Amino acid sequence: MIIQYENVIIKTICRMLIPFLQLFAIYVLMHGHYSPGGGFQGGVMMGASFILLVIAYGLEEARQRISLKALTIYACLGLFIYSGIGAWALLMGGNYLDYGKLPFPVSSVPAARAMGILGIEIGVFFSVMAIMICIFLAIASYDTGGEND
Amino acid sequence: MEMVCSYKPLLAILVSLAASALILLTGKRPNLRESWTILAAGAKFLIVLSMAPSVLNGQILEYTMVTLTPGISLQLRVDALGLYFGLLASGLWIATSIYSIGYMRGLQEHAQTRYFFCFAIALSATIGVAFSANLLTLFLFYEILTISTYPLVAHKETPEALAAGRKYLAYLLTSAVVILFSIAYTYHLAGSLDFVGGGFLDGRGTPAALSLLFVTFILGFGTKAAFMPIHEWLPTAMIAPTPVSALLHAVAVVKAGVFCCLRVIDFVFGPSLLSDLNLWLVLCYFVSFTIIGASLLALAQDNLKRRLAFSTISQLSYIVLGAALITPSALLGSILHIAFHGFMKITLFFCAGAIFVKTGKENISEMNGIGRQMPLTLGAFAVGAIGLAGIPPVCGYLSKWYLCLGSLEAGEMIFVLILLTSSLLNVAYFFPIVYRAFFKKAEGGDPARRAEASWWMLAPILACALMSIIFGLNPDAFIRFHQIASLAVANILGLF
Amino acid sequence: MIEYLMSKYNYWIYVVLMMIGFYAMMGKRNLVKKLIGMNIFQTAIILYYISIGVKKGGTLPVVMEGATRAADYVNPLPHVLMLTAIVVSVSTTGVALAVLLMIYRRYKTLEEDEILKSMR
Amino acid sequence: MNTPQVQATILIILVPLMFSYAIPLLGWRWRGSAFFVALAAIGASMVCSFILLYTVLTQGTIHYHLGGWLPPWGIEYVIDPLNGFVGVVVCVISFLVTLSSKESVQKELPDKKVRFYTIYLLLFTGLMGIVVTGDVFNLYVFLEIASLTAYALIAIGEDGAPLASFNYIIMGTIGACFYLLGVGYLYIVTGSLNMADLAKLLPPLYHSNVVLIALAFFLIGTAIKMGLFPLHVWLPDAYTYAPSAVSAFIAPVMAKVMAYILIRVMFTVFQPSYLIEMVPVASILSWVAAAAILVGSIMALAQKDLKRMLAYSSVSQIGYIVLGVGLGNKMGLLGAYLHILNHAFMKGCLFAVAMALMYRTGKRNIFQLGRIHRRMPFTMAALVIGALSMIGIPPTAGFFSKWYLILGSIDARNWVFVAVILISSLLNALYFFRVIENAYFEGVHGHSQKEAMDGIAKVREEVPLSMLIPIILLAAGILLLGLFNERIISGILVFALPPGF
Repeated sequence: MIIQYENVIIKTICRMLIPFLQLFAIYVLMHGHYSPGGGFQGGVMMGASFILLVIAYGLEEARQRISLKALTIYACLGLFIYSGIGAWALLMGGNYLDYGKLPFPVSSVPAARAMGILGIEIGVFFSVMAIMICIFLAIASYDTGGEND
Repeated sequence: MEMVCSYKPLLAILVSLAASALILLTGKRPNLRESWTILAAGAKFLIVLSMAPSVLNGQILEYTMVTLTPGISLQLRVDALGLYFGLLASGLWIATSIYSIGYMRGLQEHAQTRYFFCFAIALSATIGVAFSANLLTLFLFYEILTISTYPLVAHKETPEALAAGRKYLAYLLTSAVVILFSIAYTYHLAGSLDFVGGGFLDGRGTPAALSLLFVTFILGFGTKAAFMPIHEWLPTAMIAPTPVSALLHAVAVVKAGVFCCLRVIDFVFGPSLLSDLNLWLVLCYFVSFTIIGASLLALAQDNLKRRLAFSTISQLSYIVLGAALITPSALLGSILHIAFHGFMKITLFFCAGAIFVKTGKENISEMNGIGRQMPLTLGAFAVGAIGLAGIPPVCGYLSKWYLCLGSLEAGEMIFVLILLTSSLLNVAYFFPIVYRAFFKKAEGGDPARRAEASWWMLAPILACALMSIIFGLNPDAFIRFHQIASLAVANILGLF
Repeated sequence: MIEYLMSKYNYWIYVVLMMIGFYAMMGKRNLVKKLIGMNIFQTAIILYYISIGVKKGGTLPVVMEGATRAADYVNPLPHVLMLTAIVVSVSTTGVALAVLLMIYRRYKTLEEDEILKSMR
Repeated sequence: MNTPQVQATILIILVPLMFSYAIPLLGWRWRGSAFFVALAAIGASMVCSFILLYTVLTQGTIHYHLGGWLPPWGIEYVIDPLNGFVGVVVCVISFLVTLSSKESVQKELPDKKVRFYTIYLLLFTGLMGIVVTGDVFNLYVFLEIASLTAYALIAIGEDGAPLASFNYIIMGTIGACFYLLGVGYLYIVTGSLNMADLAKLLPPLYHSNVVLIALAFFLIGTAIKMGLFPLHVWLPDAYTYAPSAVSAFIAPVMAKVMAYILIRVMFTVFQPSYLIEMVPVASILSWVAAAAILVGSIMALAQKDLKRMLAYSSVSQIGYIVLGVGLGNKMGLLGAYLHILNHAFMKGCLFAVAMALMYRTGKRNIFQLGRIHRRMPFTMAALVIGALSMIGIPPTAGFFSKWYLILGSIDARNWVFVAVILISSLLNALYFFRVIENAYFEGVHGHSQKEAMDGIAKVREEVPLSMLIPIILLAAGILLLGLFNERIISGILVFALPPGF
């Protein structure tokens, strides 16, 4: 479905754009817990950067860079970070997701909460990124019989 | 009245359930399988019998299992009436088990394991019906009885048999639904479902509501008791193997229906409430119609088992008539008739089965001269016929005597007339068979040789016929039916 | 009357959008159009939620200099809720697209009538 | 209350959630592990659910504050006897059905096992989330998790599955959106999303039309999700075409959880007095339910496909539950609660039997069963028990829920409902005995009896033990639940009644 265009402009611009996109995605992620933004938004941007890569360079090229297997692992990893931090709070004697109880090297409970939510956002970031790319690849690779991979 | 907690009622039910499990497990080895049946039948009878002395001493045996719904337990209680029915059903099961072996093997029937399995379950359920302490327990066993009998009715698996099975279910499940409604409504009105001698519904509802309730109860249980015009399933179900017709459709199932009617009349509504509501007379007329109508229809049947079925329908209504008359003698007659009719009718059915196994004949018109071939069988048949017509010394006359006496006590001459007419009709539809069998020549020459059915079948036939005569001479013989029945009447009327 | 309608214009817009979506879901025979209708439907609800968080004169729900009262900020909660709802709607669309692909592979069409014909 | 048992509230969701992501990771290496991981997770949840129910019954309602934030600001999970009970039902049924699904999945979806169990476990997570949450919006999120995974699971079925799934997506999304709208309207008038808080804030607002609209959206939304007639159109296709293991899981569990939402919204968020006295919602619901009972049964009668028949029967059984809820009296509500449990067992058993039939014979047409009991005696015995329970023959479980519903209808003086329940059990008898007759008797026409005995292979081809044992346990459960229903009623369910009953 995705036809590879031999278009230098698009390729070049993408090559320039993608690193900045990704950097911005990480910025959005890291500021999510006290300003607009967060793991989901950052994850979508990160995912979009890869989607851009697919559009510019075609499926084959993109697949060489990121495999479905890796994406699955990223998605699961994100979920594990998320639920792991929550469960960690359980182990520390708090309720689920009670970051205040987590032993971060910070002085106050609100600061610990901020650290906790950042961890959560990172988990969400990975998952959302991976899932976005997965959905795109699965639908885009319709012609190539992508159902079974 | 003394309540005693006892495991025996539960044991009586479980013994045949256990047998049914063993039957399934040993289905591949017929001899072992059938010995379980006989063992269970014997054990069951002994267990029930062992309860008789304490019941006669005025005790009531009770066993409470789990609570089914707030205030109502799965409870077994052996009072005189329950014991009476339990004795009858378990006693005749012994005869039927032996007979079944002869019959099923004689015909090389298929699926015998299923047959014996369902039979054992049906008997458990029958005893459960007999020993139920409240309406919900009763209904539980009643439904198990219905369902476990279905495979027996459809046993032959021919299209007709399957149709008969469907009809059976259609009638009985519909009636079950009506009963369920009645029970739920009773619970709503009274908050209790426990049987109490003399009834517990008095003053629990408006007369209109109670009358409606009575009608739904009688319609519901009356389907199993095959009242006309809701009797049609019974003649159709005669397609089942003969032992099934004999025990279940002459004794256990239909009598369970009648027994339930008795429970409702005497232990839920109670005689005084019924006479207050004037329902008894309505019921009397209703069942009288069945008595006469079924007898007339029986005249028209050529198939022997169908004729017997219609006779059963008519005789069952005797019992309910007696209960509805609510005088002491009538009640006694009605309860006695449960057992006596059982013995006589099972003899007749056994004979019909023996004739079928030996000669393959089912229709009366083909039975010319068959008495010379099978004199013992047909002799037993004659005994049963005499009994049902109410001629001494076979036991039928006794119960009929009490019923007539009861009608006179109630001041309703018309029911005496009905009973007598029905006796005449009995003569009219049974004696021609006996006449044909013994005095008419068979077509195509006389098979001079005697050819009785195997002893597996003959022994139960003769035993049942003999018992009918003995009970006619001494109703208290062996298992003291008369005494238990009198006690049951006393329970109901509160004559202590 | 006009004033009444205008004062609640956010509700009217969402209702109209929702009905457009509803019509597409129920009335259209093409499965993709149905899917688009579904998206419109969901978006209408998101719009509705966002609009109920608005306050006249309120500003971004991020602590700012000079805005000290609660009335100075719009209600952030509906927005947060809708963030979740958007995720849900994206995933629903994803699943629906995947299912549509399966349908297309199997029947080579996305017209409901033709699919039903070929199933028979 | 801050005892360790309370943490079971979160573990009941957390364990299946984490394990569902462990499945694909482990699945890369060991494909066979997927099933065991899923089973272990559901087993762990089941243990948690038992702990929770016990704790609730002994120590009272559990309030669990996620992240330590107090309600109404934070999300609160609340376990009271009602959802403690529903949680146990869902967990037990899921565990048994999952156990039985092993071979069937192996056969029907051999190359999708890993993904199947991932999604399967997520579905379970969603359902458990719905059960434990005490926050209306959080409930929406879990509702969508459960629905999305269910769409996906249904879509991987046989021929008509994708289209059935797509229709389900459309209908389900409408349902979920309506639910969301209901939440929105309540939020407008109260500013709260916590159920207990809403229950406190709403009564002074009962005269408001906004509240009424919100209730209407809630009811229609959940009615679509649970397949209440006339909004059931997605249900038969979805249950029929889904892989056998999926329909065996979704049919008994999912509709029950959706019915739980209905009960939760009606009796916790709103108050019985509002529903019964101020607006006639309860009685409207019960009339719709009565129609559902009859229409479901009649439609079931017309089906040849076993699974489709069971699906329509589900439509009618959901009607029973809603009828009990709508009656709005003690007996009716007890009947509805009990039917949630009983129907879960019955449908679980019957769909598991359908799965076993598919596994052995590949056939679902009830007229082609032909004496299947010789090949699969135990499975067919379970079918009979399940069928008898559906008909309502004592002492099976189905009888007792019917009994309470009838008592409830009589208490409400509504004879039409009594008649509907009774007629429906007759209709049930009609279509279930058709199956039983075909499974036990058919196929000997034209043979002599002797021939019939020898001719039909008496080979016993029971399904594998991993499938058979759960089926037998479910069937035994039906009988035991029937006999011991009063223990459940007086031990658990009377505490689950809303205040004032």
